[in-house]
Amino acid sequence: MQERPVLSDRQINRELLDFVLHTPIWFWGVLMLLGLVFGAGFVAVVYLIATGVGVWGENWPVMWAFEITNFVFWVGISHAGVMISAILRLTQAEWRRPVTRAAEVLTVFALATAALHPAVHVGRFWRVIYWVFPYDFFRGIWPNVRSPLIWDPSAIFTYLTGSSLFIYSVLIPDLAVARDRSTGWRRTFYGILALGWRGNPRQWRLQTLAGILLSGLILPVFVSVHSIVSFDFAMALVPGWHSTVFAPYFVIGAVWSGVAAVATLMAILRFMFKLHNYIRPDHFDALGRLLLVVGNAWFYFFLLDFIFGLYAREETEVKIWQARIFEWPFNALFVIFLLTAYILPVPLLMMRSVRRSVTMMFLTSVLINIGMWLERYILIVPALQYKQVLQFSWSTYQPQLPEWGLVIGSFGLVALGVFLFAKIFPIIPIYEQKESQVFAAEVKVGKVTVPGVIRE
Amino acid sequence: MPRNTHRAVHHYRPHVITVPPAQVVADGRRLMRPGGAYGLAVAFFGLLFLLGVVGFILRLSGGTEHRAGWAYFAATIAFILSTFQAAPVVAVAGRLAKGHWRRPVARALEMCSLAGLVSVLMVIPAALVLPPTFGRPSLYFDSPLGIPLVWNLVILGALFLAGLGLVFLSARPDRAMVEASEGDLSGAGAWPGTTRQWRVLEKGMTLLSAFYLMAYVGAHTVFSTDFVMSQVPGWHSAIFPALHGIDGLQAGCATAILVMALVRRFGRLEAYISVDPFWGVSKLMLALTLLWMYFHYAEFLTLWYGRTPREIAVLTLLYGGPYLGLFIVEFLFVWLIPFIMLLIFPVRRSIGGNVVVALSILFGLLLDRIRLYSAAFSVEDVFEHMLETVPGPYIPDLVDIMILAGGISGAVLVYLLAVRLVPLLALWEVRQALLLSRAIPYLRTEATVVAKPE
Amino acid sequence: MVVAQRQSLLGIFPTAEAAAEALDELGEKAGITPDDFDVLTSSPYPEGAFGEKPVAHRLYIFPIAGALCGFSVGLLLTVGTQMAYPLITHGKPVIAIPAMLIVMYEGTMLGAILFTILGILFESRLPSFGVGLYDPRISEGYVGVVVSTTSDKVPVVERVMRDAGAADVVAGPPRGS
Amino acid sequence: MVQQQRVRWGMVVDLDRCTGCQACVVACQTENNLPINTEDLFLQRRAFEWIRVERYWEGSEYPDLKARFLPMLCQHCTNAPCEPVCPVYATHHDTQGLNVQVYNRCVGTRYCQINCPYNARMFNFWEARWPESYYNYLNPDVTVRGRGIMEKCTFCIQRIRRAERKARAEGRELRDQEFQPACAQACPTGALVFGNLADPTTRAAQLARDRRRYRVMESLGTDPGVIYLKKVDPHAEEHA
Repeated sequence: MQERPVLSDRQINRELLDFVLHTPIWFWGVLMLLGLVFGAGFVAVVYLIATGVGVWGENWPVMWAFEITNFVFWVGISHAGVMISAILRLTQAEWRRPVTRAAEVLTVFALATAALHPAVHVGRFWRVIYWVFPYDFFRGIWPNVRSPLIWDPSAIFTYLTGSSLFIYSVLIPDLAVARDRSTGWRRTFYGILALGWRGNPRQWRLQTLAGILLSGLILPVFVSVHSIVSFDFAMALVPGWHSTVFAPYFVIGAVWSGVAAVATLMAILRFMFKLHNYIRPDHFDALGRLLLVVGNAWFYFFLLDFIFGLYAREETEVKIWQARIFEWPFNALFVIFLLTAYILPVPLLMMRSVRRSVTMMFLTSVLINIGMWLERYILIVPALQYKQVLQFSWSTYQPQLPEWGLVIGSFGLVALGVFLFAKIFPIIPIYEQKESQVFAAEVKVGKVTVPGVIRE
Repeated sequence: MPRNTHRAVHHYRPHVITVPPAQVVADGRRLMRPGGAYGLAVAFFGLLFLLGVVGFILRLSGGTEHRAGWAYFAATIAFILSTFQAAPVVAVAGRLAKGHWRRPVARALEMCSLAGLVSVLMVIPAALVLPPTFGRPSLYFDSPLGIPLVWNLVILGALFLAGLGLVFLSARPDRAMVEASEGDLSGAGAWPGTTRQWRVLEKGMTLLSAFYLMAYVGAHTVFSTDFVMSQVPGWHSAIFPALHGIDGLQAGCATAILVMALVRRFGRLEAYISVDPFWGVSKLMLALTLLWMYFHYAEFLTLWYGRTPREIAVLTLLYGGPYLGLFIVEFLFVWLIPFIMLLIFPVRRSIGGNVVVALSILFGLLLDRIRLYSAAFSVEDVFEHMLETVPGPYIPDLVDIMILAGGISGAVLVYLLAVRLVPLLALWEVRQALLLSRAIPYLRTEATVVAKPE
Repeated sequence: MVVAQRQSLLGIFPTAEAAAEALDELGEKAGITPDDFDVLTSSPYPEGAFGEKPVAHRLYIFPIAGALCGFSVGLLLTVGTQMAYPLITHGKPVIAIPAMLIVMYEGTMLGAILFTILGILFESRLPSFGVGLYDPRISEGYVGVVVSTTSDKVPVVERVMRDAGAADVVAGPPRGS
Repeated sequence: MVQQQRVRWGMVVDLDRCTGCQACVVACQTENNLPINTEDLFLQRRAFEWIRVERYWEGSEYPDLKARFLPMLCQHCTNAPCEPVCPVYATHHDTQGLNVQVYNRCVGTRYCQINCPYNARMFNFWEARWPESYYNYLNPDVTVRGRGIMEKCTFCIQRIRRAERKARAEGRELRDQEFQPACAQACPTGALVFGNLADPTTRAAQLARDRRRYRVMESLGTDPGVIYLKKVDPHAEEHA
């Protein structure tokens, strides 16, 4: 927190609202590109629903593959928002200020994309929505609340409404600023959304309280969502899956890949919108230190799952781990996974120079997310292929083109969502920047003045 | 002309230590020369410790084939590991996260790790009682080097040494200050206090803190797997070591609050330790109480949902069958009471409320350790594929109680003896806090400024 | 007894110190107590920075009420539906509490979050359309001081504000108190 | 939880009589309107076999090389792991001990197939197509399933219900061996015996008490409804 530029309110308003109020030329180019990528995914999904699940590479023993890997991956990324904004708001860490809203927006769009996957991958898409919805529809039968596949939608629905309302309630002051600065239809649009915000001490006091209280409420929901996603696997009797550590293992894996995704997003935002005054190397340094702690915690839980998977030396468990490590194609993927998820990033993050350079942090975080995608794939598919004691049937699984389309399309959808949100609303919280100017204070220690912060 | 003197009165301000530096050193010297109740306490716990040694000799004479007799011996080690050696993790976490509230209490909590001496000594006979690990699931996969005694000694020894390092590395400047203030300048030569030395001290403390955290996690993993999970056939739940560690951390927070309250009360350190450390540790305790429920529920639900005979047998042994009553009482004390009390905001920000919650958690943890280790040690044949018959509950006899009381009082004794060697207050950290945080007037209200040098 | 007409004035001050000074002056000269002035800022200030009344609110009731409602909905959705149409699966008891705890927990948390959001909007008196005295410059870093006094004191208040360095003073329409 | 019910449909498979001729497989496919298993479907590992004969080889080379056949079908387990995970109750346990598969409610999440340790469930990836002339061979009692639905052996529930209706119409109890599922009916050596295991007088219940009985993957605790009788092998060395 050393070099802290002193910015006037007017400069903060101008810089943070400039992309919202004026549309640069390259905006349409990027929109077209993201639309194209998302379109590929959309076509793949329409083709799937029209012809049936046969177009995918799934076969008899391997009933889940790419779509559930992608589902777990995006639910994992979506936990970045809560991890960063909730925990850092509760501990009042200074470096959370530019990071919180971007992380929460990533949460909402990653979660919405993830929620599409279980709906899309079912055999009869046109029935799944109102079959799973908790309403009788005069069928006389309610959904089976004992099934992990009902826990999933309930948890994701709670988490989606919770975090989107959280974003909106913290966005109101910035909407008031946008209302004051814009003209014409934009002014009425932001005016309605700002609900007549005036900024008196009562409203500000409740904003800070809202931040802390909602973080306290969203944190347990975040932990429950990903542990329920892990219960989809932990509840099944499939030997490679039925292990009790899956709940915390998936949650810490989600945090590991989620915080890395936030680092990637911060680097992209800094590059795209020239936010050098707001996203500074100190923020990447602090994010790197947090990543270091989370990375080691994740590796501990991975070792727990690995050692205690083989602990009982049951025939099928040993066979599955043998397949994961030694048999093609999983042995190559396992090596890449170990390299990209732990062996490369963690030593890199230990070096201060890497943590402070934005490009290195961008590359390390992309590396981590490649590793975490592979980790879920290696967790799901081999366990399904070799799950029989008497080997009734086993077969390898090759992903088909529509599955690749789905995966790439999901990246397009999330990027499109975050990009459009950044166009309509300020992506860096304006009042948090002003608050950091107000709350900044110096403490004279001998001759040097050490920057400090007022603690409420 | 009456100015508009309406001050915001009742708003909470973080506490700022306003004791002059000279008085800090005087208090440090007073803490190293305790009188009065100190002698009484040392005598009492010393007596109890001797009673424990007698109990140990009686148990040893009874031989080691009857494994169930040693359940309470292992439960005592687990209790010390989960309370005394977990309390420093709270201070260490505060140091790594650069929390401001930890400065006055860091030393008092890190000294709890010295109780590791007792657990290292006690683990030797306990590990010899364990059945051989060859031919049954264990952390060593039938490897010849896999002797529980060796690995437990290594990891518990590492934990104890890390604690020792933490305490005595940061004690050098304090002892130099105290001795300098008493005119005996010989010690001061070893610590001139150059800026380079301070930076090396800070770096060393951070590295030792990280090492202590990892050693703590490793100790819980190895100890709980060898002494509990590998003795129950058919139980291979991968979450159990982490569960054992999280129970320990929750109890560590409870011990931290108890130690802080006692040190504040008997050391008369009200000027240094205000409500802030209690509030900080209380928030951590609430989070860990929720995590306690989360880990236990994850294990229970996965085993309950699977419904294979192997899993149902394990569930009846641990939760349902012989120890159902004990589990209900334990659940009440270790989760229900703390959870409800900690939800109330005034309780979290008070000293009395937190002490009550801490006592309830410690009592609950004692029952938890007794339940786990009695269940694990009372399984006759550990070499079966799965638990055919669920053994009955193990009723402790007088010798067990003596061992339990003796072990715990031994740990307290080590803490009390260390009080004479090292001041309970980390003098240099408190002096650092004096420099870094100050109360300044902000427009019409006061505000506490906390400097962040790093 | 003629009803004293009350009127509110908005003073725009370039810096927070100037606003605090102005409020002190108003306290002495015009006898303005903390009950009848309000401060409009562009970012939160430490509580009591302008000597205003500490904010009294009952936000903590909303999550508790929400949690209770959510829990009961969750209970109905799980135990209620199974008791209505009992179907045996996996040899488990029809009302399998451990499995149903999750949906009840999610309902509780959803209720708590929704009620908290309602509480925040309600307590900060939002959707207050018809924005009162306001000036777009407040979001530029200026500090607005809204004072409501009886009509006869308006010139005194206006003079005090201008002396204390107000960039602009705007008087609102007179209204019956 | 399952109280002592009067009827528990089950099957006894005598491996000593089974020659692996797959007659049961063909009979089942015609009775229950299964789509035709083309070679392409087999290569995709998406074949439809509600009952399949798994073949194992024992011994090393020709003189003492023996083939072992194990007809594998849905075991209708009492603690069926596939039932609790279905989100829409498409599969649940009825009072007659049958694991019921409701095609209308199934949405095709395929979790039940993953959770079935016996791999006895088939998911129809493609729309079922038959040549034009074949349509009048389909069995009217059984629904033709569309794509995206999980299906499995139902112990020919249409025959059970038809026999029950006839018995009720004639006002008498259901007699043993009054009807048989398609596979039991087609088995040339009579290896498959179907009946009410809860009623000790039925032939299936008597066979189920035979000394050679065992159940596949008993350790999983699913309590299956299909009991296998071991193959009698005079010169197989009795390994412990």
